[in-house]
Amino acid sequence: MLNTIILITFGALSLSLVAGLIRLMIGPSLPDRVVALDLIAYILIAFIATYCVFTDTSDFIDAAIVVALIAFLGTTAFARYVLKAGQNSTDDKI
Amino acid sequence: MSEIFIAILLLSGSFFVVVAAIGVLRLPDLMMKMHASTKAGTLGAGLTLLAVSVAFDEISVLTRVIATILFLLLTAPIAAHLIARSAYYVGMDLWENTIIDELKNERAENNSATNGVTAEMNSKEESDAR
Amino acid sequence: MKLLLVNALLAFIWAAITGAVTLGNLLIGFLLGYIVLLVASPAIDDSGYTKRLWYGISFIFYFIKELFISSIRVAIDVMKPSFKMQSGIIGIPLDANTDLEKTLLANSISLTPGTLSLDYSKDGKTLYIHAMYVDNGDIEAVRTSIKEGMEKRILQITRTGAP
Amino acid sequence: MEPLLAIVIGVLVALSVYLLLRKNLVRVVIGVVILSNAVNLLIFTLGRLDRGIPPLIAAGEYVPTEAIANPLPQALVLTAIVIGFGLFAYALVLTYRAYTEMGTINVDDMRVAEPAYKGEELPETAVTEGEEK
Amino acid sequence: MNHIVLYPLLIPILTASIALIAFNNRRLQRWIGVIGSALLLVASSVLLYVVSTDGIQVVQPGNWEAPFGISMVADLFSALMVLVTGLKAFVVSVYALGDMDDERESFGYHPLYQILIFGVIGAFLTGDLFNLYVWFEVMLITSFVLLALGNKKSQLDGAVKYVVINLFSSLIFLSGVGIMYGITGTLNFAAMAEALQGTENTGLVVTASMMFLIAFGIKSAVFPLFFWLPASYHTPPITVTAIFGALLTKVGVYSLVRMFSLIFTQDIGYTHTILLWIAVPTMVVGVLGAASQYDTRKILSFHIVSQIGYMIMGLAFFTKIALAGVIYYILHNILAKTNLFLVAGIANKEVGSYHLSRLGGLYKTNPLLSSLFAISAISLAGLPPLTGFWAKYTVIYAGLEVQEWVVIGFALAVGLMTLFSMTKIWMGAYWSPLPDASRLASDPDFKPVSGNQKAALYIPVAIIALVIVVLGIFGEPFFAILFEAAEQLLDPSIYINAVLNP
Amino acid sequence: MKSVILQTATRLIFPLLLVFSIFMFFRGHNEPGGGFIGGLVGAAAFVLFAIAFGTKVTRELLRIDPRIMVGWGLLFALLSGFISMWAGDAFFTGQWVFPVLFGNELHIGTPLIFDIGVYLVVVGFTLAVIFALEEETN
Amino acid sequence: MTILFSVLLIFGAAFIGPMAAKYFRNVSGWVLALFPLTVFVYLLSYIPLVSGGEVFRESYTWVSYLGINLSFYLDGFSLMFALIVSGVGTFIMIYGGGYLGADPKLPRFYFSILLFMGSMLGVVLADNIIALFIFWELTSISSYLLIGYKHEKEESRKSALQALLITGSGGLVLLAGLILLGMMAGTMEISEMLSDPAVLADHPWYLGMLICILIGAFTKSAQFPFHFWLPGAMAAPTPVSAYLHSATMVKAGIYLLARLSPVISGTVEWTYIVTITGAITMLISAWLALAHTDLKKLLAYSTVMALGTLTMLLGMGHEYAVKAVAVFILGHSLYKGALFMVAGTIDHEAGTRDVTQLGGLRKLMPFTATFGCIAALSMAGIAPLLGFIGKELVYEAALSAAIFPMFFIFAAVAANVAVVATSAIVVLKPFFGEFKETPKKVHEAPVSMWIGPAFLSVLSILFGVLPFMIDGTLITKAAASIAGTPELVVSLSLWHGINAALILSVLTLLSGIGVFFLWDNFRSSKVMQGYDRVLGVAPKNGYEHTLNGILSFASAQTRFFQNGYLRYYLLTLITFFVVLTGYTIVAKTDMAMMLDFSDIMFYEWILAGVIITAAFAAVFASSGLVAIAALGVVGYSISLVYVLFSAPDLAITQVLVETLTVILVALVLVHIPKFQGYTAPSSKIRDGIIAAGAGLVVTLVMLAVLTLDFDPYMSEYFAENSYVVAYGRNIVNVILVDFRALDTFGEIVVLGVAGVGVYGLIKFGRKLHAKEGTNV
Ligand code: NA
Ligand code: NA
Repeated sequence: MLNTIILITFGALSLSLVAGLIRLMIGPSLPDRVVALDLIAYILIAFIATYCVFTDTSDFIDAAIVVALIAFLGTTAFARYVLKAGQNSTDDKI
Repeated sequence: MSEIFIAILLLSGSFFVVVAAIGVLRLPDLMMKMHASTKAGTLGAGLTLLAVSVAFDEISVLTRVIATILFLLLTAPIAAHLIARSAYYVGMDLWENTIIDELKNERAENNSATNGVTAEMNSKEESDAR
Repeated sequence: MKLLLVNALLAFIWAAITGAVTLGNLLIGFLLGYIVLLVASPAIDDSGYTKRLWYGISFIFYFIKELFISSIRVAIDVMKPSFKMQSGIIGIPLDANTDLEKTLLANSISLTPGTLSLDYSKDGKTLYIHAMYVDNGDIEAVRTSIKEGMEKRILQITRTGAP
Repeated sequence: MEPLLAIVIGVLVALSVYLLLRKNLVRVVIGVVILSNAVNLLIFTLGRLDRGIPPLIAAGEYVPTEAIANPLPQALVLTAIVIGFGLFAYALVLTYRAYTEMGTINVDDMRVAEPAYKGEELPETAVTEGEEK
Repeated sequence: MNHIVLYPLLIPILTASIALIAFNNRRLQRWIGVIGSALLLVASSVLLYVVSTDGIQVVQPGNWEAPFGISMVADLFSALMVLVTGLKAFVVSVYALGDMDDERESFGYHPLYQILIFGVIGAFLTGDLFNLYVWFEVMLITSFVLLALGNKKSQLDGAVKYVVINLFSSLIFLSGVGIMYGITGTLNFAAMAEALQGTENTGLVVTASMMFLIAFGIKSAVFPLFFWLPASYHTPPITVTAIFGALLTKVGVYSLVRMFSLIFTQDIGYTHTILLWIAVPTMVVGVLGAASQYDTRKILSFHIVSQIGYMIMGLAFFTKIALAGVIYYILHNILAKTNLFLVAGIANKEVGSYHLSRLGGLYKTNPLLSSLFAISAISLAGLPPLTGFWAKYTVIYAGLEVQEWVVIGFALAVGLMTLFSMTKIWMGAYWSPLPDASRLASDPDFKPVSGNQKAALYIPVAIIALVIVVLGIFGEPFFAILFEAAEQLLDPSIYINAVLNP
Repeated sequence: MKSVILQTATRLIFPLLLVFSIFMFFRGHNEPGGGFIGGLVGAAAFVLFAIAFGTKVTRELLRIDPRIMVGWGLLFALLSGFISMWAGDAFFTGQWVFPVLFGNELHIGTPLIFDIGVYLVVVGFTLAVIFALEEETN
Repeated sequence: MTILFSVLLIFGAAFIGPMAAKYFRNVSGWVLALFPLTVFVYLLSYIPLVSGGEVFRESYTWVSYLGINLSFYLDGFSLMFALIVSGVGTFIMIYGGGYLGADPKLPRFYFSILLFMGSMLGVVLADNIIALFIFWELTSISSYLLIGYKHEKEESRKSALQALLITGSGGLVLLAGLILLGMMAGTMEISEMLSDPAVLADHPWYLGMLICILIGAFTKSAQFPFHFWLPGAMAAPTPVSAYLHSATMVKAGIYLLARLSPVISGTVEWTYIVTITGAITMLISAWLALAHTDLKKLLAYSTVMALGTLTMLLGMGHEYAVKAVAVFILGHSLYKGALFMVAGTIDHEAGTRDVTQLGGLRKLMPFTATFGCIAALSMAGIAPLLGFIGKELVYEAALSAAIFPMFFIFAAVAANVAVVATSAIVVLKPFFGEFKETPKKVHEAPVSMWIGPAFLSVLSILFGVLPFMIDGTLITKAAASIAGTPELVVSLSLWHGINAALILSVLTLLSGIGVFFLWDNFRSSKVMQGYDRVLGVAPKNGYEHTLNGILSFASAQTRFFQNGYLRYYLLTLITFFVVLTGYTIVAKTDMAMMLDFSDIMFYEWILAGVIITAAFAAVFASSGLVAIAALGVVGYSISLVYVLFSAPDLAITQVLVETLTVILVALVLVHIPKFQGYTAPSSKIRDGIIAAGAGLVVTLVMLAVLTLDFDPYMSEYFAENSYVVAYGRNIVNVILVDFRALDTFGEIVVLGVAGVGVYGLIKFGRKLHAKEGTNV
């Protein structure tokens, strides 16, 4: 029974991943894509967690912790980019 | 017994993740996508993590799961805040049903200096050479 | 003194994540925490930080419930074929005044039903949020629900707990 | 899973090669990153794959009590990831610096070290840049 | 415990680490660098001595037996390469005292230099394929940094091409490593060679060997993979060019020789024929490139390519004498090429240019420099009785022995063109009068070389010139080592036994 | 990026990341983690701090030039090898001591010193790069 | 004292020479002449022994592994040559000291000429053919320095280069020829080849070897069509020409042919090629001389004529021919050395060498004139000088030629007619007739400049009148060596009775005098001008065109390959990779592929799809940031792959690195604008095809490798020892910090350097711009 549930979970997570990917690809704006990336980080955590249950191995949980801690740094960087690029846009660049 | 718990946690967790994903895919503007992603995403990930702690029933796993959830709760809103704030200031289009914008003065101030990027952020077809 | 508390807290976190709450491990954690503080102490705002962290943590659990509610509402809306809600960006005048209070508030708002913190006003007295559901166009209702719901709770917790 | 990954890797290689052939140096660098990922996967895959048995020795045991995944490729890939990251960081900043100095990220326009011969101009008269006193 | 194999490796990295910590003290860094290089020279000499008297030396860092740990192996070929690296490292580090500017020093020139040497020596000594990859990367990143250090436009332009192409190359290398591991289950050269001895899957191994051919071919700048070299080598300060130009490509050649003598010997008729096909255009295109240049650094850079062709040619012949010739060629080329770059650097300091149209008069004003150039140039051009002649003689002899007439015909013609380009520099910079002599007088930045700087610049060049002359005239003991080295290369069982059955 | 929210949160997350980094570092020998992962998490802590507060403050916090940190890291890693040499073993041969602390037998050996070197280099590298780029941006 | 020492003595002198120039100033030439003189005298002491039939061999191991010894061989022929080299060399030192006395470059002259002399001595004395070759090449190098002595002048530099390239190219071919010879003969020692001649003519390599050696010899000895470099080399100062082009360098080719002729001659190929080349050279160049008025050019072409004669004789190879060679070599060295010195003296004193500008100098420089005339008489082949005997022998040889005797007789006579005229021109024009004003006021030259001509011309008379002085000793043994028949005896005399040769000589003399008187008109005639253009100038132009052609080809091909476009560099590289690896796998393997997709979970398919799709998104993204966001997805997905296949450490590392990558790119892209401009669609298709090829190759190789059984014995060892010996439960980490710590060490070095490098890239630029006051 649990195995089926887990497979359903995997299916749901995979679909979510695809949805996130679609958003990432169609954008249209950069922040839209960043949100998609952020979402994918959550999916990743959920996926890893489910996989721990699936394989009865808890060693992957650390990977989930790292994603939780680190992924937002990437988002922060993007946010900064969005802002900085805005501020710099009056520089006379090519 | 615990299997049922695990099943419920997994199903509900993946449900919220799916919700977040659909939200990101379907909702009309950036702000609203972020509502979906941040809340449902955090919740979904958190629930599946809890499933792990139930499945293993070890203190070391439990503490790590809790730590992960704490980290998520700490970081998710900040990420959302930063993205929303940045996108807003460079002129992100809001949904047509947005009935009020009390921050628009500051945004306009900021915007006068960021025309170029505004266009870039909103353009549907940004392209440079490949 | 406050740093000592922080140090103890770090030792506890160490024990928690290593998964072995033994005396030895706590001592190692304390030692490590001390080293971390040595490095990090200039980073830590020395104003009642430690106690508030405790409140913060307990506060987070409160929000898990809120998180559920908000997520379910989003879930329902997301499934609907078309979107009928109205949204808006609304300024909330603040009673909260310390950085911690404000941040707690902002983050809580971001994690709860249909609201997302955007920015503070320049004087730091107003928090602008994006609200997904401005039901019936009633902006004041949103404002009130935040002030009465979220902010009040936070201030209750932080200020009651403060020395 | 190995054959599927072989195909994925092939596609990644193809895509990265395509990027390497672009004019935009940023894209070229991204191509290097993708290629680097593909090669890491290649090593990992050719070390043969196993699901759910990380190469860890359980507490209290001296040797793994059950089958474990092949640890060596993991160590190799880890080293390769790190090295690749260091090289990537350098290449990226080089791209940036090349842009600020030469005013372009179009590799076709980067002709300082190898100036184009203009018409019939003899190479003898093309005094090179970069001489030091 | 026999540590001698590791000393040449540990000395430069220890030097570099200390220099890194002394980041803010340029003077200290300088002397740390020179002392480190001097120690390296001593250690590498001792290593060659030990290897030539006691046979192949193997050390297993971490004390994990081969093939499980990484083997560090010094056979004669490696030890010779290490020694010439040590010599070169020392000489160039002295030269740098007179050439390197304060600014570059303060951005880490000295530790970087030591790390580059560290990487090169690691590549020569390792007996493990993945470890070789690591050494290549150490060299690569260090060369990136040294190449661009200074941020001149031309440097950056050159560096872009250098970096991208070399990154591509190391990724092919890494894929090859993965594939070889996938085939043999090991990374140790000796174990791999042993595993492949009875393999039925020759075709797949040959396919993998092509990846190494390309990866190392790019590093050693063979046709049609050499473009990065002339695109970049003329851009950094001459000390850096000298380190690169003479040494780095040779690591590629070293690796080709190692792989295609120890591991990829299943289908010599195929692999070594391809090597030969690559060798000829490499020689020709390189030398023609040199003939078309007027900047001394570019001339010399193209020559690197051309000369690599000779080495690959020797490898392709794959006889004992040919391999002895290849080793000789590599060693000779490192010395002669280093010196020519260093001399070009002095010429630039003396008359302010690298370009033949702005150089001149050095024969009249600077007989010492002229002789030093002449020695190196004659050697490079393969004229007797200096090292270049013996190198060329040996590979040509080998080629005639295996009756590769056409190839030898090309090799000879290329020899003539090499001579031509050397005379071009000689005539342009030494014989022809200095054009526009007033330019220097009116240039406020121009400072004639004098005093300590003069010593720092000339002594290293003189040392190498002396080595070239002495090796050329008294070659017998040297050839004894070369032939033994070639014997070791031709009989992989010597290497395999030394590593796997110590 | 001046955001009060980010800065306040960073004050919280920064020590957490540091603790987590040390945690990942120490357990690396027995469970996923190690010098590289630990170092990257540690560096991430400083990166976050630099993003929130700027590099000037962060450099002061770090107190040591990242490049010099790299030098120390290399030296530490080398030291582990030299200890083996002094002990008469091949370079990098693990040398172990087994002190008993509160009833636990600890394994302390040169590979740990080596891993400290890895940790320092990783932090030094990441920060050298990020700080320099950050300063370029501001 | 040994032979080696005599060679080393001269080389040693080369290094002393420059010092001597400074120390002894005006008499330095005299002092340095003592070195060759010593050698000369020493070699003289061998004459009795060599005449008695002895040969001397001296050998020192040089590079035994290559069969190369520093060995010397002294028999009649090499002794004769060595005596010429050292004897003429003695006078050249004296003459050079006088001629260049005031020149600041005199020290370099001494160095180069003595280096040359030592090398030449080495060539003629060497026994080992590779040792010989080494000395041979040294003559090329030193003559390059000598010809380019007046290097400030572009013409000198060009001539020097021309000489070097011609002789150098020949030298390279020669090297191949000598190696082949050594392989065929089984020895590198000439003496061994001579004493135990292997039959080489039937060897399949014979013709190739022969042609290689002949090209070497012909280029060195200025045989047609390589003859043009020698007159060009007259840009050298006269002492150099006097030495190199009379007695020494150009004769090296002759020496080599003669030396090896017992070993390699005697075949039809040899006879035809060598004889005809020599005859053509002889004939053409003898008449080319008459197109010039420059004394040195006149002498130069007559030298080429002499070289052609010698070559022709060597090709014939019969008894008369070898005798003629021996005598002619000696005779020519004596008179040509003297005449070059005389020509130099005239130039030195009068400031011009143009015979039409000179006249009546005999009174002003009586010694020079006298010795010049004697030498010219010998050159013209007038009795009783040695030149006469030589010419008689040439005619005798031509008369008994095995092939085309009439042609050779005609050629010899016709060439000698021109030589007679040339001899007359070079002395009669300057010394006789009306006195003409010259750029400089003429005085008799100092003794240093006429003592050489004096000795050499006197010897021409002496040997002519008293041929027994040489014939029983040197000439006989020399000729015997060339013929390879020790029993050969040469007996020379002025008078052989009235025979065909004598009649031809008289005919030659008369015709030659006739040509001399017609010369002024004849020289400027269209026929002569055209002749010079076709046979004198055209080969030189041919050389120049070839050189320029090669250079423009070089330039074009370099522009083609090294075109400065990174994209094309990469395109070439990748195409090469695809073709080579692709071809190999198709041609060399049975294309067995592992294609079992059965065990794949559905989410793994999806994950693979996500990776590919995200990668496509990264590739075709509209901006760098979008690409990097997509790249982030690729990275995260790959980390999931690592999770799925049991690699937690990898997964964590991948996530960390991916995130830092994103941060770095964001930090950098802030500064970089969007990039305008598009690649043409056609090249996109091309790139796409190549890219697909690369991907396909990698996949095919992987699938092939996956068919093999994998032996995980390494990993088993790690698993067994990880905790027990290395006290770690995380095997991957133990590999990293213990089993393969060296890799990890290298890895952190890479990181450290990258950190230092990035810092330098950013900050160095800052400093630079701050200094220049510019902004980025
Ligand atoms: Na070279
Ligand atoms: Na010039």
